[in-house]
Amino acid sequence: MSDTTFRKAICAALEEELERDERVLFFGEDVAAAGGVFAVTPGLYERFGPGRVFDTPISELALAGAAFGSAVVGKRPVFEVMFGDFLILAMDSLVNQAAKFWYISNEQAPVPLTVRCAVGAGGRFGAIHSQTPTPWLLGVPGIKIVAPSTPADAKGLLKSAIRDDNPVVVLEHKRLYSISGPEGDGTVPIGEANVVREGSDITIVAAMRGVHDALAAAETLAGDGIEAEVIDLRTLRPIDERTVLESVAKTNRVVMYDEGPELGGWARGLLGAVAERGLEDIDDSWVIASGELPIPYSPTLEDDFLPSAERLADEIRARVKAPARA
Amino acid sequence: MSDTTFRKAICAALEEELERDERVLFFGEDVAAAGGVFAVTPGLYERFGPGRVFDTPISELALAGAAFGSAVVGKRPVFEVMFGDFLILAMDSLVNQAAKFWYISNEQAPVPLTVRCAVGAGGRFGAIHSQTPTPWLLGVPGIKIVAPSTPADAKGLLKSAIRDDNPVVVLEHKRLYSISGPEGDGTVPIGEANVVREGSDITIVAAMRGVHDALAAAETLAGDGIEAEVIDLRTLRPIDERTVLESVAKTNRVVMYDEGPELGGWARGLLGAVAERGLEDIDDSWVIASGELPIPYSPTLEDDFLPSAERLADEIRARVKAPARA
Amino acid sequence: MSAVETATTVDAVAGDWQPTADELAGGLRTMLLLRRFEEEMQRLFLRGEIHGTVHLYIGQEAVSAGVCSALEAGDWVAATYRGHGAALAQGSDPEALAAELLGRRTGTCGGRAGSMNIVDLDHGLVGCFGIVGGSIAAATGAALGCRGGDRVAVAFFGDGATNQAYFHECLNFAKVLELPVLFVCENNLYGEFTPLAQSTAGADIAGRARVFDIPAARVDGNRWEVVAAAARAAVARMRAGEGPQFIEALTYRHLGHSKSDAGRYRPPEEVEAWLARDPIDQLRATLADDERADAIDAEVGGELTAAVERALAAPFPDPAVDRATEYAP
Amino acid sequence: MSAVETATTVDAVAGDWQPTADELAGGLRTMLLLRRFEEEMQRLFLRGEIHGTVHLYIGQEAVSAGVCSALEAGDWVAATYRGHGAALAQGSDPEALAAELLGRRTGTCGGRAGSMNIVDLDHGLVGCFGIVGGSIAAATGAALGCRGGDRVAVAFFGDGATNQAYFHECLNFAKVLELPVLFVCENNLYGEFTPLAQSTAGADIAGRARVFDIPAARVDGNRWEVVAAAARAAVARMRAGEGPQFIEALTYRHLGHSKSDAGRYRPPEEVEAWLARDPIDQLRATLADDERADAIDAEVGGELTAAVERALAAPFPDPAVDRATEYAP
Ligand SMILES: Cc1ncc(C[n+]2csc(CCOP(=O)(O)OP(=O)(O)O)c2C)c(N)n1
Ligand SMILES: Cc1ncc(C[n+]2csc(CCOP(=O)(O)OP(=O)(O)O)c2C)c(N)n1
Ligand SMILES: [Mg+2]
Ligand SMILES: [Mg+2]
Repeated sequence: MSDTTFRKAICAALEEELERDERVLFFGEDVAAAGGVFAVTPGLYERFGPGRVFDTPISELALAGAAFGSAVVGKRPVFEVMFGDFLILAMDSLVNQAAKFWYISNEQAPVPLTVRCAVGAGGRFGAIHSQTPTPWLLGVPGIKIVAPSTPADAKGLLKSAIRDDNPVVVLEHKRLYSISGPEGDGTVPIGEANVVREGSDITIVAAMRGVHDALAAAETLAGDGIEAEVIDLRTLRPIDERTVLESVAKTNRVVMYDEGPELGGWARGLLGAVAERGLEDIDDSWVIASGELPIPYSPTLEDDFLPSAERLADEIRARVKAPARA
Repeated sequence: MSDTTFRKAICAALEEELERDERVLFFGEDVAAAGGVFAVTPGLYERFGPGRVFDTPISELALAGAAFGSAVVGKRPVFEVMFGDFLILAMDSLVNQAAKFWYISNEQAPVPLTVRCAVGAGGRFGAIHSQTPTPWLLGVPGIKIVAPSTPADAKGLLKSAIRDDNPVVVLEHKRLYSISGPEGDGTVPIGEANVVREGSDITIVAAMRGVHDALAAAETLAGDGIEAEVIDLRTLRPIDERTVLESVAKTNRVVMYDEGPELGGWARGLLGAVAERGLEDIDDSWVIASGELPIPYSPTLEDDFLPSAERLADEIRARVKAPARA
Repeated sequence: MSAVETATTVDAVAGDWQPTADELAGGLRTMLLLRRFEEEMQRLFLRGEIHGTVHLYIGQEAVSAGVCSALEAGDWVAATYRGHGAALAQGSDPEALAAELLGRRTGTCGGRAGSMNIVDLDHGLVGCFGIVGGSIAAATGAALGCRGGDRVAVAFFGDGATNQAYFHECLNFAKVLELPVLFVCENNLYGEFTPLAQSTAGADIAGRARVFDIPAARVDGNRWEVVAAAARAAVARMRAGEGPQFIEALTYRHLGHSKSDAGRYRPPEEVEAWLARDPIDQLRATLADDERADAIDAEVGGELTAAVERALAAPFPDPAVDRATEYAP
Repeated sequence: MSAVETATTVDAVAGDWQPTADELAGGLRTMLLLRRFEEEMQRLFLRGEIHGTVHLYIGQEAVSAGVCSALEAGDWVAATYRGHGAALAQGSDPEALAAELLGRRTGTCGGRAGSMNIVDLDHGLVGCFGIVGGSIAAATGAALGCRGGDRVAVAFFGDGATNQAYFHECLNFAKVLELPVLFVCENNLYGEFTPLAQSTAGADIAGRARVFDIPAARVDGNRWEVVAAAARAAVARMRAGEGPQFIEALTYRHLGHSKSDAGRYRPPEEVEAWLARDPIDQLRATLADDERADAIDAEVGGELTAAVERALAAPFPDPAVDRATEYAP
């Protein structure tokens, strides 16, 4: 398969699933006629028409509610919330309706609903257009959260999300839309992390853009004789603890690397899971995340606020060289 | 000071703060003329009048927005969201407005806003009237979350919340409203955990109703010769890691006990923090939380779903008797 | 103008449906089923058999009985925490419903949901929604699922819900997409303890729909045949592709908001005036066949007593056996 | 009816304010300040000096310039991500504003906020809000803070925002409490790339306020003196304790929605017709004193050039020195 971009891979996934299953709908603000503000979905409206692909009012709560209700009666809605920051307006329907329905209905019907949103900082969009909604949704049983780092995973995970019978939130990091890579040609299973680099000295766990930082740091560290194993989580709920535990059992050191915040983010909780299930394997473990602040606008502040490949490499170098725990 | 109930302690805190500072406002759905659906706030409307204490439409988002705007211009609003489950409708204003203002305004003004809500399961209220909103808010920099377990803390923390210059969410566990205890006569500092029972064999960390379970389990365990130290967190954001770390340094074992869920809750994240900062002190560590499901209605299901003092005692007994890690 | 006067000076109803005696009797049967069921549930609640809280529908029966009489199999209904009426009007099994409230394994949702969150897809009930306004979204979504076919969806909700985010966003959304959804506001003049006029600016609920160009009728919600006629007209327009419709049904709950509420915030004269307009009494009067009415009442009562007995005899769910999964497979 | 026709067949404005020549000149000065500032920012954006995105206000100046001319010190304004106009109309320092957009330490918010999130309390700006509809809540809250005094609050927001939860809940809330808040909808006929009629059922924005019993005027938002008169009348009613007021100001953004939008979804004739109704040209015509107008323009331009130069010379914040704290002490 030839290379494609992250945004094109997403569009291809939507196109293929709309084609494959006529129950699939796709809607959102300016996604149809205009093709999306991040230019991710051009052509779908022209191809599938307004009955399947349509623009909506600026009403995130109604979007989520309409998706929920249509899913319960048999559609497979996919809707876009332009920036992940706005997902918070839709949360009641996601959390109190979609996530609970399967269980409280006594499994009368599933809720096959997918939300896509652009997330993440580093684009100088300021505090209200740069957040990643993971912390708000991580503690919601019934929801799945996927977080791809490559075009192939973006495509494969979105396809899996659309075919999944549960509400799935698909996080698309803004600073990945333009990256290139193989397109991939199938689904990617939800809930399975990916060891993207093998190593024996430390495990770096990351997601989305963080995976690229982790790989860059691992390259640098290799020059210093430190071999880092890099795990791309790919799904944040449910979280693939097993792959992480297996890696830590081998490397005995782990750093969770996330865009942040630390308190309430996936990174600390995953470290807690490792402490619960793999305590005897850990010689050293920590979290690198952002500061506990809203995301700043000014380039100097935002760059300092976010964790970086450099900081990751530096901290690992300092700690792995230090004497290991007795 | 004489004994009072949890609900009366809350009302006393509101009354004293309304009396003390005329910038304080109190509003919510049926909190004024009717005195609140949990009968927590009778008499305040009669005493302070409709300019200070008033009923509102069923519009959680507007309530939070109105609190935010009034706080920025100098009021100290307190509003009630009847059940914590409904807070999710108000989250955009809390998260994208109130929590960010102090920082992004470059500290032009604080946002002294307080939200009170009834939380927690065990009352047979079903999946949408039993949640605790902690997971949704734990990862929001700028917000404080307090979670009292006694009448004195309920009063003292609510008074601190109202005097605090930041948005504070006050969680009131439904199954604590009727408990009795000393009233207390001052504020209780936000951000400080409380060692409510000393012990040397294991640390149990809990909050709200869980503290009562932890104390009950500790009593049982004392009969078996196991001395548990019990920490009442009292504040969930910011979280008092120091008190927990000091205790674990002494006991070398820790269990985080929470109504759940596990993934995304405070318990796992706090364990992660202990693994980061106190790894060498831990011989054993785990989390007891609820199942990863919506909260069931039927008494048999709900009782099984929630963690209990018995389960806590049983697990500790089984693990502490087991040979300690080499 | 008093609340009762308001309720009786409503809009003329679009639609000229004239029910037959059998249809009237059918309506009466449904309403009696709802009434007797709720009376049983109240007793069970007071006996401590039903847990948590319960919101009774007594007094409002004409609304869901009337509206659901206009629906067909395949249509969808979304209701509120005060939803037993809508469930039964849709044909949900009273025994299973009682068992659900009792927390039993044989309940509509296996005891998992409880009174406020009932779902019964087999009877077209998308769900009862504990969040005020949530039903509006669920029905809007169900209608999105029906677009292009000839099925329709109905949302029941209260007057207080018209101040919620869901109300506004979903009405606009439904009209923009011309979805076949009927919004039915059961205006019982109070949201919990707060009178309508104190929480609802303008107090013109039907007007809030009309400003979106959604046709809206304000009707006497205590007269089954009036509600049923309005619903038939609205449903016909939806099936003809005319998009969302709105009915504001003026009615009154005879009892408090929920279990613990004695309803002291309501003037006794007001309560009395509304009790005098009991929807069941009125439909009996229209039917003008006391013998038949009494027979229906006796039959419904007998069926219910038996159903409740069976529900009470059913086992509680066994958590070791109720193998719940977080996710659908 | 075309959009331009719509804009010119607006309601008669309540209030008979007749501006003096000096007042007209003052309005023109403000509008020119807004226009020239935005033109500078556009240049800086294209040069890569401003980061992220930027939403320009060019074409809509009469709205905030007109409304803010009716306010006094102590009154509050909440605006949107398209908020430079409101900030400047409130007297915010153009140099600091430019520095903020440039991400400099001397910015209105020290570079922390950026274009979409400006706050300037010293000039009565509660904030610019990046969430569509957020300004409505902030102003409603500020008005709650003003209750009982004689200060008022103003919310600016777009036509698209009238489909948001905030709009509906806050208008109702404000009317129920009779808060002194003026809701100003800048109806520029599009929300991003979507025309009003495709997203806004009924397309009657002022009607959405009237159904809450909030007095609403629909005015030509491209004529400063018309907006200013409507605002004066509304503010007077609020200061007299008459509760919330609403103005729908019909206007048009000359440029795309944000940085990357070339605005191709708008018919060229429509754009042309609106360019011909440029609010600055119109106010110049009313003032009928080209010499004075030119002098103002030159003065404003000179001031701005200097301000932007100083802003460009200012340092970026130094994260080691910008000692931010999560919480206010
Ligand atoms: C979002 C939300 N806020 C508050 C509540 C608590 N509550 C339950 S019922 C109710 C009153 C609703 O009034 P109305 O819509 O008129 O319906 P009614 O109960 O009269 O049938 C309230 C405030 C809730 N369930 N959901
Ligand atoms: C809650 C939310 N949804 C979506 C967006 C993205 N967005 C930014 S501006 C805009 C259009 C707003 O249109 P309108 O209210 O008419 O204001 P205008 O931009 O025309 O001034 C949208 C959809 C947002 N910022 N917030
Ligand atoms: Mg009501
Ligand atoms: Mg617009």
